[in-house]
Amino acid sequence: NNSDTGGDSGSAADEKITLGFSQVGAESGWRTANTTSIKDSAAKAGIDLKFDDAQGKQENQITAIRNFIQQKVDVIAFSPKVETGFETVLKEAKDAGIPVILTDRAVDTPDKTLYKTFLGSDFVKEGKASGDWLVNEMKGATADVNIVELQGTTGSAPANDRKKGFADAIAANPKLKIIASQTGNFERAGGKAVMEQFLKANPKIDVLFAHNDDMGLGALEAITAAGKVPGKDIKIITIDAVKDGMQALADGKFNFIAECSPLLGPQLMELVKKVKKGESVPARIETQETTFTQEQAKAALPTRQY
Amino acid sequence: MADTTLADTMPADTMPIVSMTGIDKTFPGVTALTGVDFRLLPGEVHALMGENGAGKSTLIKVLTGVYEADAGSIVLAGEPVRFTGPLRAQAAGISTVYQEVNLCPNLSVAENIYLGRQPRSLGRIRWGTLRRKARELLGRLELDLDVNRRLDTYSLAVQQMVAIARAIDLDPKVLILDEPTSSLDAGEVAQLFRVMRSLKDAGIAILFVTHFLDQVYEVSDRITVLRNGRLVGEYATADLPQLALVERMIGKELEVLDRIEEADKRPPAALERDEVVAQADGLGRKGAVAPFNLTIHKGQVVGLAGLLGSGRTELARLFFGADKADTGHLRIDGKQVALRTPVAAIRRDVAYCSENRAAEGLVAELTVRENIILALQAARGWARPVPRRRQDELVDKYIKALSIRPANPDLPVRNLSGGNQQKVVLARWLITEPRLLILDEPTRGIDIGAKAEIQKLVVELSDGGMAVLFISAELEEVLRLSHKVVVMRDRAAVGELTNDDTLDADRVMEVIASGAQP
Amino acid sequence: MSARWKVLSAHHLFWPVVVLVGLIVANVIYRPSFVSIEMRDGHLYGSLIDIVRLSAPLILVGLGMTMVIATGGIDLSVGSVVAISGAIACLYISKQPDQNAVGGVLIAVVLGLLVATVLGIWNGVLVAGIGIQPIIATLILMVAGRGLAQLITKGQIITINSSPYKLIGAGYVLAVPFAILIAAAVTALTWALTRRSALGMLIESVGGNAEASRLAGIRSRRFMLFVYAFSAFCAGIAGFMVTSNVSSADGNNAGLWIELDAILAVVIGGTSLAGGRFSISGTVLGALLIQTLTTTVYAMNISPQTSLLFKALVVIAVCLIQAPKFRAALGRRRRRPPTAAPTTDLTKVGVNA
Amino acid sequence: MTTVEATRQKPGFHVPRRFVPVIATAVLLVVMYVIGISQYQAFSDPQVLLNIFIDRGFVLVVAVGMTFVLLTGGIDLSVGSVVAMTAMVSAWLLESGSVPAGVVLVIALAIGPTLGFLMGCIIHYFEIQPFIVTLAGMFFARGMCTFISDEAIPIKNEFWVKAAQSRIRFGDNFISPSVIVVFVVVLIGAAVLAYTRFGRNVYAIGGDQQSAMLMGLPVGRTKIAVYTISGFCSAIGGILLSFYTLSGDSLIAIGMELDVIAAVVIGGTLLTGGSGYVFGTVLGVLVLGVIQTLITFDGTLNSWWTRIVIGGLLFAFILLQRLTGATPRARSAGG
Ligand SMILES: Nc1ncnc2c1ncn2[C@@H]1O[C@H](COP(=O)(O)OP(=O)(O)OP(=O)(O)O)[C@@H](O)[C@H]1O
Ligand SMILES: Nc1ncnc2c1ncn2[C@@H]1O[C@H](COP(=O)(O)OP(=O)(O)OP(=O)(O)O)[C@@H](O)[C@H]1O
Ligand SMILES: [Mg+2]
Ligand SMILES: [Mg+2]
Repeated sequence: NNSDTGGDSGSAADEKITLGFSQVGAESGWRTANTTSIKDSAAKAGIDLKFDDAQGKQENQITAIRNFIQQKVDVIAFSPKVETGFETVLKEAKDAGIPVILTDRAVDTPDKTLYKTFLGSDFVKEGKASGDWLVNEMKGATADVNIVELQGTTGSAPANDRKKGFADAIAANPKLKIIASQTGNFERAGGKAVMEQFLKANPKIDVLFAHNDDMGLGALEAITAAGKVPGKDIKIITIDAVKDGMQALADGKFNFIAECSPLLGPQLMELVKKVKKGESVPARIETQETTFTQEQAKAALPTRQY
Repeated sequence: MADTTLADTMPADTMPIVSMTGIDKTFPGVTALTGVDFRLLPGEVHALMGENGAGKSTLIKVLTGVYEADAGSIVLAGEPVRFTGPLRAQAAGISTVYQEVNLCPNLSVAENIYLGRQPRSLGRIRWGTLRRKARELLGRLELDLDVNRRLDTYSLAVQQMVAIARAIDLDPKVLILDEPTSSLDAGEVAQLFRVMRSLKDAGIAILFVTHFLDQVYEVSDRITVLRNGRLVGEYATADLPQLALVERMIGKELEVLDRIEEADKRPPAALERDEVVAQADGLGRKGAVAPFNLTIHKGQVVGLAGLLGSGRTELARLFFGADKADTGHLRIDGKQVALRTPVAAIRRDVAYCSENRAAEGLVAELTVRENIILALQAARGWARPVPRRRQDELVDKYIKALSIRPANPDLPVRNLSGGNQQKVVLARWLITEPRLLILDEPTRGIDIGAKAEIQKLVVELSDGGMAVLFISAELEEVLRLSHKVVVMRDRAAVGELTNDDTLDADRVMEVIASGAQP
Repeated sequence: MSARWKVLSAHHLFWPVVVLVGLIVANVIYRPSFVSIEMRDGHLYGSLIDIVRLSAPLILVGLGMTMVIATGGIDLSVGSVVAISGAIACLYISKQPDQNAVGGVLIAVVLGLLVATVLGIWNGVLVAGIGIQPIIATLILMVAGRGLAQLITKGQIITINSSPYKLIGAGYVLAVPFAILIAAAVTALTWALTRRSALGMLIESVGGNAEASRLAGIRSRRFMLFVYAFSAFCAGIAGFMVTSNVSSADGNNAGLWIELDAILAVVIGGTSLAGGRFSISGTVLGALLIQTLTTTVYAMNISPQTSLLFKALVVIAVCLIQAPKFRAALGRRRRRPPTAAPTTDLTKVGVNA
Repeated sequence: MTTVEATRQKPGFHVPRRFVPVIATAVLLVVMYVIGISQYQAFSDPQVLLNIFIDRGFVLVVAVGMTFVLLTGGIDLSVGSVVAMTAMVSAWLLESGSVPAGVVLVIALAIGPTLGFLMGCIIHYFEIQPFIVTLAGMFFARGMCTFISDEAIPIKNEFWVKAAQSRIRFGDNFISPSVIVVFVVVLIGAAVLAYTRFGRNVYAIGGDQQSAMLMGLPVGRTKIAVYTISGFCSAIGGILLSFYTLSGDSLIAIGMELDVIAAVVIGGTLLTGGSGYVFGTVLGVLVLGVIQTLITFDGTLNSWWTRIVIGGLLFAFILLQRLTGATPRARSAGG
């Protein structure tokens, strides 16, 4: 059935474009939304998508890209699991004349010709947006503001960058202090268990910064169980803006969410077509994303897709 | 306390090659050795005697560094030594065949013999040479084996011979054989003794453990007797009459020999008309036993005689459903049954006591009590545990009846000596009160007292109406107990002999040799 | 050393208990209120309560794992089963018009347990029926099961809002977290099932020597089938707890790596991976120890970067001091003068005392 | 049971029973490969197979080490973490720039065997179960990774880049230099197991450790050695991985131990020890590689179906292998 992906490389411009896409895995709802968006948009745009799930393994991603090259797809796109380690295979793609688009994360290489463009959000920026909101919110604080932080999976890029962005932003006000920071592995259960202990160890917690909505939602339960009022006694800032998070925000349980949108599909398909035609594209395209306060959340909630 | 007569037994000018003094060894809850002295001279065959659990194997393991002694000293060829493991002992020239066959089942016969000493050139094992040498060595022991085959495809007895071959080939100064003959047949024992004598003539000291008194007198020069972990004495074989030896081993007066006599009187063989318990009609299994007919009556003891590897075990397993028969039928109590699993056989009151107690008998982790009630419990199903009181009753009864030592039912069975473990397996089946009891080498590795005890038991059971299928490497024993002897050869039953007054060992041998009924 | 001390320290659970207590003491030194338990809104509240509550799923999975390991097997698929049963229950509840209806929740739970048990039987058939090595047989479900869980949740997190379901993992009955009560009940049940009947002994026999057990008339395969089913059943309950605790089912992360923790708990509790003897109390203790370790990391604010190192060190320490050989070596060093003279007397006293 | 088995062998020509698992795996692999070719044209390019070696070479190296461990009846769960730690340490040392590449190589290669040696000692001397000791080793090595740096560190060193990007070409096809290393490791591993006393001791211990001890074999030394070897293979694997990805990353190779164990077992090695071949392990890695390639070539599976299909193929494979009688019935008891 797949004989069309085989030998003949002299594809005319009007032929159906084949896109090889290597996804990191399906480790979170965010990632699944990302995958769905890409699949749906490919179908809509009439692009033949070869989708590969790397099961969270970088080596599988490299393998997949190599197989895409072997199959002579027209364009390769992938969400690198980490910034490093893709140079070799990208060179192979370049040698084979297949353009590459990065989504979600960049690749750390001095040779910028290895890929056409990078489409994705900026995790540092998300952390910074969260921090900035807090700095603004706590302008008038007279006493120390005690912040606890729920980190993502230790060593993962979003965790590192969000932590960094947030820390940079709150450095603006010395009263803002992170008194405890622990990983909750981006999971609700982790967020809850860690928050329970934060609450027991620290009598006064003013702010919770969670690296994603899910941990924030888990922590929410711990806070309620400890007899405190989330959103009031403890202000909660999270990142992602998935539906459940937005609901909590609209309900006044969260205070602020920096969006990290997984809906890259339409933008990606545009780029694929352009790249295939040989049109030039900007080297860096940021996903359209925003931040939400409680009021904005109420407004945006009804139209939320994921 | 020991009436050690060292001066008399030891030639004045020889220095012992091994001398152990004041050896103590305790295991949690058990004192295995207390202040044992032992001397082994170059160029002698020295028999180490004692009842089950007397401490023979433990003494050997202390000598070779498997266990560390709690106290005492060991001198080897004038040098004080303390081996930290069998490897060291082996390097110092002590080569041992332990009581439990200790080879690697997953490797070939040839490899087992040369493991750790493979012929090499430039560090590379030369497999061709290795196989050739193995064949030669086994040839010297008159064993015709495919040296390339995995060891575990051979019977225990063959494995035993392979272990001995390995030990001999190590070129030792001291050779230790812990019950090497327990699974060998007469021919092989003779062969082994020939080898032992030639080694002895070459000045090698041999320590030899056995429960066969005849063998002791046939081959040994001196005897050391242990009882309850203590030294009883050290004697020149020639100076110690059999009765005196037994007395010293058992510590009681001649009682036991009476018991043996008693067991010798078997009831008249007129049972063939009695009710049939099991009947095999052309029962067989390809590659294991040729189809055979055999009828076992109520209260009858049927003995299986034959050389090693003649298929006795295989035949027995078919009666128990341990292996599936592929030809013929089996009737039990007149009803035709297809035994696919042991469960089916047990349901019909058949019990099978395997010859291989380590692999097929005991569950080493479990206690003596649990091992004894295992089959009964399995038959009752998991939901109906044997009530504790009944357990105690049964277990106590058989610990006493079979004199299992130590008599502590809550000890892990792995801590028991070889012979006592054998008794535990036997007890397991006896409490199920089977109608047909299959005993495969039940007296292997059992001391003379217990052996008499078991023989007596078989007679009693058959008197009580139990049918018994009895396998033993000892022809004497088979003849003494059974009403009917089935002779096996080359995996086929070649003769059925009624054990009347005219039957003797020579007749049976004749059948085995000729392969036909006279 | 007194005789009583000797007896005590020879108990197979002695050292795990010591380490557990040690960990708690360390926490108390760091923060005295660690052991305090108070009533808040009519609930017991405190770090120790959290530890027991959070270890409930691990205890459950550990109980099943203990049975499997006792037969000489291993079950790597429990994590996936946790995810699947939780996902099924949450999916069913989320589809109900009234998520708070007790009937619906009960059906969800029964459904989840049913599927979990079927999965366990699948494992059992592979191991006992077909004869595949347990680690590989269960690896199949470990890999595919996560996929199934994601298939059920469509890769999303299913959030529910059902107070009866929430009771399982986060609710209280008589001021005590219900999860603790469930874990206690299942533990008691398991104990009764195995130790009041002959089941435990027969399982141990199968694990100790399968061939000997077969010849003794034990239907080993049935027991193997049972233990895998039981393991999955326990994992199923654990799945409800995990998902109920956060009122959501996460097909990817629920029960992730719980199999390793469970195996760890079983082994710390003194059950050998080679099969044979098993200890239920040991497993419960092992699970508590592991959860205490995790909570300690949170409570002491040990940095995420070093927490794995910390865990490695504690695990190895627990296992070392539990190992008879290690204690013997320590004892020898302490007692024996450097010139290794015969140690008769001391050792003998030690054994006889 | 044991006495019967031998008698099943008929006289005349037959494949030695011990080779059956490997042969069955090979046959099944060929079948799968043919299916791939019939479905996807591009699959027939020999480069597809070579790519499996390029992409899974480091897994194969680690699997060779694991084969040694499994043959003794042990298990090593630390391999994935040690691979990551080796790559991490190399990247970290290279990043500082002050340590020459050769020295980095030596240091990085020393870490794995050292850890393996320590684990082996604990396993042997204190008789703690390998599963637990190596699990602790896994935590430790993974912890060290994040301890060194919780961010991925790129490697820009010339030697590394060259090792990563140079290609050995023959005709239209190519391999990376790493593949040569992989083949060398495989050959050495196979030779050691088949032709040295040490190798045979490994089998003996797997067959019956108690017997091996009583036969006077150096059980302790051998056991410690296999964990050291496994550590060394993991270290080589780590270096190859650092060539492959030109970086050190604390989250890489998570769960790799299970892939490796699966590969070795599919290759016919028994987890209970005493039986198996390095060549089988090669086939096992190829099987996993072909499964992965087939799925990528298909390109229509979504994430969860990918997992289910991998599980299903694994099942089909093991089932076939089992039903063809290639692998003996698993012993339920460990001893
Ligand atoms: N590993 C052990 N742990 C505990 N007790 C043991 C152990 N090995 C032996 N014993 C005990 O030490 C005593 C001596 O046992 P040993 O094996 O030396 O007897 P034996 O003379 O060889 O008997 P047999 O003729 O039955 O082989 C027995 O009471 C036995 O139960
Ligand atoms: N001398 C021999 N040469 C080759 N194979 C042998 C020899 N002796 C025995 N065997 C093998 O041993 C096995 C027979 O064992 P089996 O258990 O049936 O014998 P048995 O009559 O019960 O003897 P025993 O119980 O005395 O060991 C067969 O596999 C047979 O091929
Ligand atoms: Mg003995
Ligand atoms: Mg026999």
